Amino acid sequence: EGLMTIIVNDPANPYWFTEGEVAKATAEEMGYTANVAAHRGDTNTESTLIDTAITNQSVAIILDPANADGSVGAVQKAVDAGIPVILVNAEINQEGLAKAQLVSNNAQGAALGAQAWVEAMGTEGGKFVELFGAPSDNNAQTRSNGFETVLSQYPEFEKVGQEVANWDRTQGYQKMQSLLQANPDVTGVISGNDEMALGAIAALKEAGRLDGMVVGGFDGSPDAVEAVKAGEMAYTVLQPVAVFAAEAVRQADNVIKTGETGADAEKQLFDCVLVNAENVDRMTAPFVLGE
Amino acid sequence: MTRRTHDMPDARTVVLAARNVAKSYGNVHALKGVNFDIHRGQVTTLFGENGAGKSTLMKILSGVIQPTTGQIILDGQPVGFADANEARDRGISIIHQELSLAPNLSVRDNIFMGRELRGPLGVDFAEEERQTRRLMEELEEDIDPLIPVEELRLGQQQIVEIARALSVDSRILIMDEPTSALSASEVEVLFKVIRDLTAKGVSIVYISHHLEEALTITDHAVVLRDGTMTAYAPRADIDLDWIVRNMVGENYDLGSPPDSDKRAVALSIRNLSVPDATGKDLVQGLSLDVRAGEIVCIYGLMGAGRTELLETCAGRLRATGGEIVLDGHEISHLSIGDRIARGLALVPEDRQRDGLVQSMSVGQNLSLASIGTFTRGLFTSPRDERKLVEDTIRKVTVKTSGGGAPIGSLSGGNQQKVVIGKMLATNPRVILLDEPSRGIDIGAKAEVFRLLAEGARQGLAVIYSTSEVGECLSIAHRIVVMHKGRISAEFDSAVTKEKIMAASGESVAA
Amino acid sequence: MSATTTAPRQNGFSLGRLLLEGRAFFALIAIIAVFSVLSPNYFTLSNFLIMASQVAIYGILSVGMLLVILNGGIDLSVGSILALCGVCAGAMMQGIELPWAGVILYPPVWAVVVLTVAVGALVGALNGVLVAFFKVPPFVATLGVMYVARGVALLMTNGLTYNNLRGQEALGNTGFNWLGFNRIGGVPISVIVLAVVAILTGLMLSRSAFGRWLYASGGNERAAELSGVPVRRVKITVYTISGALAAVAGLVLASQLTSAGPTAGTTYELTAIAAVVIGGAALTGGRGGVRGTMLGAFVIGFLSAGLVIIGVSSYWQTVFTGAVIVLAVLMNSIQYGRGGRKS
Amino acid sequence: MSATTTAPRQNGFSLGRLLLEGRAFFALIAIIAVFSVLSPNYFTLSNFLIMASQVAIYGILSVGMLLVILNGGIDLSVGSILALCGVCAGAMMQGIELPWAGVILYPPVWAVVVLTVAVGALVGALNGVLVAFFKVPPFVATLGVMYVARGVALLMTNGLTYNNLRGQEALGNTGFNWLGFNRIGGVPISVIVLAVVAILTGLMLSRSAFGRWLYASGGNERAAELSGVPVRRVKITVYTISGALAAVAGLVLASQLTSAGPTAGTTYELTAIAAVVIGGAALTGGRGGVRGTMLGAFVIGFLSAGLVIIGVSSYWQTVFTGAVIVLAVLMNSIQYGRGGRKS
Ligand SMILES: Nc1ncnc2c1ncn2[C@@H]1O[C@H](COP(=O)(O)OP(=O)(O)OP(=O)(O)O)[C@@H](O)[C@H]1O
Ligand SMILES: Nc1ncnc2c1ncn2[C@@H]1O[C@H](COP(=O)(O)OP(=O)(O)OP(=O)(O)O)[C@@H](O)[C@H]1O
Ligand SMILES: O[C@@H]1[C@H](O)[C@H](O)CO[C@H]1O
Ligand SMILES: [Mg+2]
Ligand SMILES: [Mg+2]
Repeated sequence: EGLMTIIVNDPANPYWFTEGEVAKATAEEMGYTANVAAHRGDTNTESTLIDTAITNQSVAIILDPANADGSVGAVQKAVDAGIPVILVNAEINQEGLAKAQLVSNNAQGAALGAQAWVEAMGTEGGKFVELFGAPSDNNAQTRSNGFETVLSQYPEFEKVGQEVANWDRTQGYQKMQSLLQANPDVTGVISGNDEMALGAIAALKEAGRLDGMVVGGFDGSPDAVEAVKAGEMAYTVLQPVAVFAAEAVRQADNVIKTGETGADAEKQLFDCVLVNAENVDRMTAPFVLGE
Repeated sequence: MTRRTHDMPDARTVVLAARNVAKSYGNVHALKGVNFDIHRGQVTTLFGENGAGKSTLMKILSGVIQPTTGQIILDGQPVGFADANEARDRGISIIHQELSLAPNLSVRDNIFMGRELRGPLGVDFAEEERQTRRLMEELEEDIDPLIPVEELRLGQQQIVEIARALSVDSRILIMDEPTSALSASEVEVLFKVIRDLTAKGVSIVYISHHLEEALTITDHAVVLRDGTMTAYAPRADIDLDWIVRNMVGENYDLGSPPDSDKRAVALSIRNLSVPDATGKDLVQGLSLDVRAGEIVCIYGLMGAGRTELLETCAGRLRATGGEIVLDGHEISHLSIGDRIARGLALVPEDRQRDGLVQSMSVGQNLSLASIGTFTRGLFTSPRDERKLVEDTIRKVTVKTSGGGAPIGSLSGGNQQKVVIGKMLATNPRVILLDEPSRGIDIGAKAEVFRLLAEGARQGLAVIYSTSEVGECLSIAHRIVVMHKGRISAEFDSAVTKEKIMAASGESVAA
Repeated sequence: MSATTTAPRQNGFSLGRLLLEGRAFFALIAIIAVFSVLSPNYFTLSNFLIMASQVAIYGILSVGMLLVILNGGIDLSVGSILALCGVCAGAMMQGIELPWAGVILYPPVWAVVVLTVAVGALVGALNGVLVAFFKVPPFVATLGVMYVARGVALLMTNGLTYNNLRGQEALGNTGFNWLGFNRIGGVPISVIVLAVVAILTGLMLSRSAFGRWLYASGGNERAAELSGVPVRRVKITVYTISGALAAVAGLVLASQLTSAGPTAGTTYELTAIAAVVIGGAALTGGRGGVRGTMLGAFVIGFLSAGLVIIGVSSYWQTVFTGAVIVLAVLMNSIQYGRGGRKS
Repeated sequence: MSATTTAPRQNGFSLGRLLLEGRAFFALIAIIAVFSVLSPNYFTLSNFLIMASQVAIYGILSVGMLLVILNGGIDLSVGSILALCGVCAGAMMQGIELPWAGVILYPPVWAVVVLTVAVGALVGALNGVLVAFFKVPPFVATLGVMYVARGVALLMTNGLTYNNLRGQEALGNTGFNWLGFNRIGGVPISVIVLAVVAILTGLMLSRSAFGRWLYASGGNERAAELSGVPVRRVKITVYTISGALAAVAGLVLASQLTSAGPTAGTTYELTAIAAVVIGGAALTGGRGGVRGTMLGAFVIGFLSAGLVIIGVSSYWQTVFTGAVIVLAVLMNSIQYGRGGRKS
C-alpha cells in the first residue's frame, strides 16, 4: 500500500513513544509499511525528516509538529510535494495546510485537572506551585492557562512559584526541591505533565513532605497511573493519545483513498479524561482507559 | 675520510656497543651501518656535524627508538630494547638533547617521576625531597626541590634533567648536549661529577658542539659524518684540529671581528627596566647604544637578565621604564610584527618553545616572519615563497630534504639554523640573537658568523648574547658584560677571556 | 605527514592525494555505497541535492569551527548564535517598532541579512575578546556565551517562534525565503552558500597571510608571536568569523523553515566539532583543512539522512552515529598515529 | 604559580591558601551572600543540605572529569553513562529474566550497585582504550561513546523509564532508595558519597604514585613516558574511573528519583566540565585539584538553586548561568594570566 512516515517528538517520553507505536501498528494493520522517526523538538531535524519522507515517496505523513510556528514551513514542503500531512498531538498556527490536526483538548483537560486538584485540596485553601513544560511547546502555555482559568476562581489558593522544568523528570525533581526551600508551606503542586509531577513526588518524598500534599499530573502515562494507584499522585489527566494516533492513521488512509479525511473539520479536539483513585483500575493499556 | 685512524682498543672494556647499526626514515638514511663502543668507566665523546646522526645513535642505544638494521651488544650479549624503560632497567639512561620535563611538576616530582620512592603512606615525598636536595648540592645549584619546573630558566631546567639522569644510578649514562644552556662554571661542576662517576666505573657518552670544552673530559673520541663513523681515536691522539678536520673535512677559523666603520646609532636602549612576575627588576635601568655595522656581544651568566633585555627590545615583554629607540624612533608602543617590519628581529633563546611551529614544514617555518615580502595583494605567491625558502636554506646551510619536510624531522642543530634563518630572512637592520649558537656545529657557527660579519659590513647592527667567551672574541666589536640586570663592564675586542669572565662575576675555574 | 593535517601546501587540488590522505573520504564512499544498496531512493540526484542542502547548515558552522580549532580553540556557542541570529532576523522581518517615533521599520531583506551577520560577528567577537584579552579558556568562554546567547534569544521571543518570514510586497521586504527555497541551475542556494564559504575559506587558509598566521599561532602561539604574527588579532578574527558564519547558518535555516525559534541549533556545536575532527583536524590546533572538514560534514549528514531513509529506529540512529564518528576518526588516527615527533 | 593549578604540594589544607588561590571560592561566597540577601529561605541549614545533595550528582561526575582533564583529555560521555547505568540498575531491580532457565533473578541491592558500577567502568574503559590504544582524540572518542551509550540505554528500555526501584521484601532486594533518601546525622547520603569520593580522589592525587603519574602525563606525556610512567595505563585508568563515577552518579540519581530513564543526564557533561574549569583546572592537562573542582561544582549548584529560590524566570536563569561561568573563570584567569613560562 505504500510507506507511511510517522514523525514524533521524542520517543524517550512514554507519551510520544505510545503515539508512534500506536500509529505504526495501526498503519501496518491497514497494510502500509511505516517508519517512525523523531525530531526531538528541533524544527531543523523535523524539516530533514520531511525531506526524507518526500525522498522515500511516502504516501502520507503523520506528524507531531515540533513547534506551532516553526513547523509550518516543513508542513508546507510536504504539501507542496503532494503528500498529505495529518498532525497529531500539537497544532500549527496555520490552517488549510494539513489535512487534519488531531489534538487532545488541552484546555478542557487542564480545566478538568484543575477542578480535580481543587477538590483534592479541600476547602481551606493553601499555597501551591506549578511546574511548566517546555516553553517552545504550545501545550505548555495552553495547559497553564487552563489551570489559571479555573484556579483564579478560588482565591483561597495562592500560587507562590512557577518553574519551567521542560517536561523532564529530573528537572522536576530539582526545581521542586528548590521551590520547597523557597516556600516551605506549600501544600499543592500542579504540573503540566506527568514526568515533571513524578519528579516533584520524588523530591517531596525525599523531604518527607509527600503526606498531605496534592500533586496533579497530566498525560495519563503508565508511571503516573502507578503513582495514582499508590496514592502518591492525586490524579492525572489522560490524553487520548492512543485514540487520536490511530484515528490519524485512519484519516490518512481515507485521504489516500478518497481525498477526504472523513471528518468535518481540520481541527479535531479529543477530550481528555480524568484518571484518579476511583477509575485507575480501569487502565487497560498505556494511555487507554477501559469502559 | 671513511677510514679509521686507529684500531679499536681492548674489546674487554666495552660494555655497550652498536654493530652495523642503520636507521632510515623513509629515504632519509640517518645512520648507515655504524659501529660504536662504550668503554667501562670512561668518557666516550661523539662529535659530528648537525644531522650527522649522533642523537639518532644515542636514542637507539637507550631504547628510545629501534634500529632499522644492526645489533646492540650489552656486556657481550646481543640485546633488543622495546623502549627506554627496558634500557633503563638494564642500567642505561640518557639525557635528551631536547628537554623532556613536565613543566607543571616540581623539580622533585620531575626527578622521581615514574620511579617513585614508596613509603607506607604512598609516595615517600620527604625522602624524595631529601635526595633532590642532595643532588642539587652535588651539582652546586641553588634550586628549590618544590618549585615547579616551568618557573626555572632553561639552564636550570637542563640541570634538573641532568640531576634526574644522575639519580638513576645507571652504569651507562648518555648525555646528548647536556651543557648547551649551561654556563662555564656549571659545566665545570658537571665535569667534576662526570669524573666522580667514571671513577666509580660508570661509562659516559658525551655529545657537545663545544669542542674545546668536550676535549677536556674525553677519553675516547668518535666522529660521525653523514651517518657513518669517520674516525676514532683515544684522547692522547687528538686535538681540536683533528676533530674539526674529521667532522667537516676542512678547518674553520671562527676568525676575528670584521672591520667596522662607526656609523649612526641604530638601536638605542635608554634606562630600561623590566620586572618579573613578582615585580622584582630583572633588568635595572640599563642603557646601551648599538651602531649600524656594529656587532655587540652581551656576555653574562645564566640569570643575568640578557633574555629579558632582548625580549623587551623585541616586544614580547613590557618594560616598566625607559625607552627603546630604533633609527631615531621610539618603538616601545609597537607590536612585535611592527618592530619586525621596521627591521628589528629577535632570534629567541629556546627554539622549541619560542622558535619553531612543530606542525608546520621547514619552509613554512622559514618564511613565517616574512610573509609580507611574498604577498601580492590578497594572496601569497608560492613561487616567491619557494625562492625565499630555498635561498635561506642555502644561506644558513640547513640539512633537510627540502622546504616541505616536517620541521620535526630535522636534527637539533638544523632546527636551530631554521630559527636563525627565519629571522635573517626578514632583512633586518638590527638583529638580536639570544644564544644562537646553541647546538649548532662549528661549520654552521662559522657560517652564521660570516653572515653576521657580512651583514655588519652592509650596515646591520647585531646584538649577540652568549655564554661562551670564545664567541665574543671571535665576532664582537664590543663586548658588554651583564650582571644582575646591569651592565657591569664594557670592553673592546682586544680584551682577554679572563677579564670578561671576571666582570661577569664568574669565578674562573682551573 | 600529509597535507590534510599540516598547513596545505600550494599544489592545489589533486584527486590522488585526496584518496590517499582523507580516510574520511573512504568513510563517505562506504556510506554512500551501503545506503544505495539498502534503499533505491538514496542514490538519486534529487536526494543528493536534498542531503547537500541539509549538510549546508552543519557545513557552514563547521567551516567557522575549523578556523577556531586550527587556532587551538573551540567554539561551543555556534548553536546558540545560530538561534539568536535567526531570532534577530525574524524580529527584523516582523518590523522594528520605534515607540518614541511611533513608526515600525521594515528593513529590506538585504539589510536584515547584513545586520544579522553583524550580530553574529559581534557575539563571536565577544568570544574572541574573552579568549584573547581576558585569557578565559575557549571552552569556558564559549560555554558561557552559549548559555547567555540562548537565554537572550529566549528572552527576546519569550520562548516563541517567529513565523511567516516571507515579508510583504507592500512593505518591500519580500525575498527572505529565497535563501532556503530557491535553486540556481537545480542546486539549492544553501548548497551554493556552503560552496562559496568553503572555497573562500580554503583560499584564505592556503594562500593568504592570515591563513599562515592561523596555522602558525595554532601550532605554537609563542613562536608565532615572536615571528611577528598578531596572535590576538588572529584569535579575535577567527571567533568573529565563526560567529558570522553561525549567523549565516541561522539565516539559511530560518529561510528554509520560514520561521525562527530560540531553541534552534541546540547541540549543533557538537556536530560541527565532530565534522571538523572527522575531517582530520587536531583539536590541539595547527592541523586541518577545509577539504577534510567538508568531507566530515558530508559523512555525518549523509549517514544520518541514510539512516532515516532506510527507516532505522531513532535509537539505532543514535548508536550508529556514535559508532561512525569514532570509526571515521579511528581510521584517520591509524594513519597519522605513527607520524613525526611531537613538540 | 599556586597549588590549585599545579600538582599539589604536600602541606595539607590551609585556609589562607584557599582564600588566596581559589577565586572560585570568592565566587561561591558572593553567590551565597547575594542569595541570602534576596531570599530568607536561602541561608538555612536545610536548604544548604538540599543544595548539597543536588550538587552531589554533578560533583561526583566532576571528580571523574577532573581526572580525565588532568590527563589532558575530556569525557563527553559521562551524562550518557549515567543514564545507561541508571537504566542497567533499573533493569536489574526489575529482575533479570533468564528465559532458557525459566527463572527471573533478583540480585540483592549490593550486587546491583557493584554490577552497575562495573558497567560504568567498562564503558569508561572503552573510552580509555579508544584514546590510549587507537589514538582517537578524547573529544571524539567520548563523543562517539556518548551517542552509543545513550542509544543503548534507549534500546534497552525501549525509551521507557524504569519505575518503582524500591524492590520488594519478598525478593530480598529492598534498600535501593537508601542512597537517595536516607540521611546520616542529618546529612543526605548522596552528600556523604560525594565527600568520600572527593577525599579519596584528593588523597590519590596528592599522595600516590598514580597521582603523580597523572599530573606528569598531563603535563608532558612524552617526558612522562620516557621516564617510565605507564602513560597508557594511566589513561585507561582515568577514563575507567570517570565511567565508574558516572555510574555512581547514575545510581544516586536513580535512587533519588526511585526511577531510571534513558534520557537522564543529558548535557551534564558540560556542567561537569564547567565545574572543573571554574575550579581552576586547565583543559590542556596537568593543572587542577579536587578542592577547586568541588568549589566549581558548588558554585554552579548554589547558583542555579538560588535562581530558582528567588524565582528568576528560566530564561534569565540561562543567561545568569552563562555569565557566572565566564566571570568565575575570568577571575581565575586574571590571577594566573601573568604566571610562569609555558612548555
Ligand atoms: N623522525 C625523523 N624523521 C625524518 N628524519 C629524521 C628523523 N629524525 C632524524 N632524522 C634525520 O636524521 C638525521 C640525523 O639526525 P640526528 O638528530 O641524529 O642528528 P645529530 O647528529 O644529533 O645532529 P645535531 O648535532 O644537530 O643534534 C638528520 O638528517 C635528520 O634530519
Ligand atoms: N618565568 C620566570 N619566572 C621566574 N623567574 C624567572 C623567569 N624567567 C626568568 N627568571 C629569572 O630572571 C632572571 C634573569 O633570567 P634570564 O633568563 O633573563 O637570564 P639570562 O641572562 O638570559 O640567562 P640565560 O639566558 O643564560 O638563562 C633569573 O634570576 C631567573 O631566575
Ligand atoms: O502533550 C505532550 C505530553 O504532555 C508530553 O508529556 C510532553 O509534551 C506534550 O506535548
Ligand atoms: Mg642531536
Ligand atoms: Mg637567556
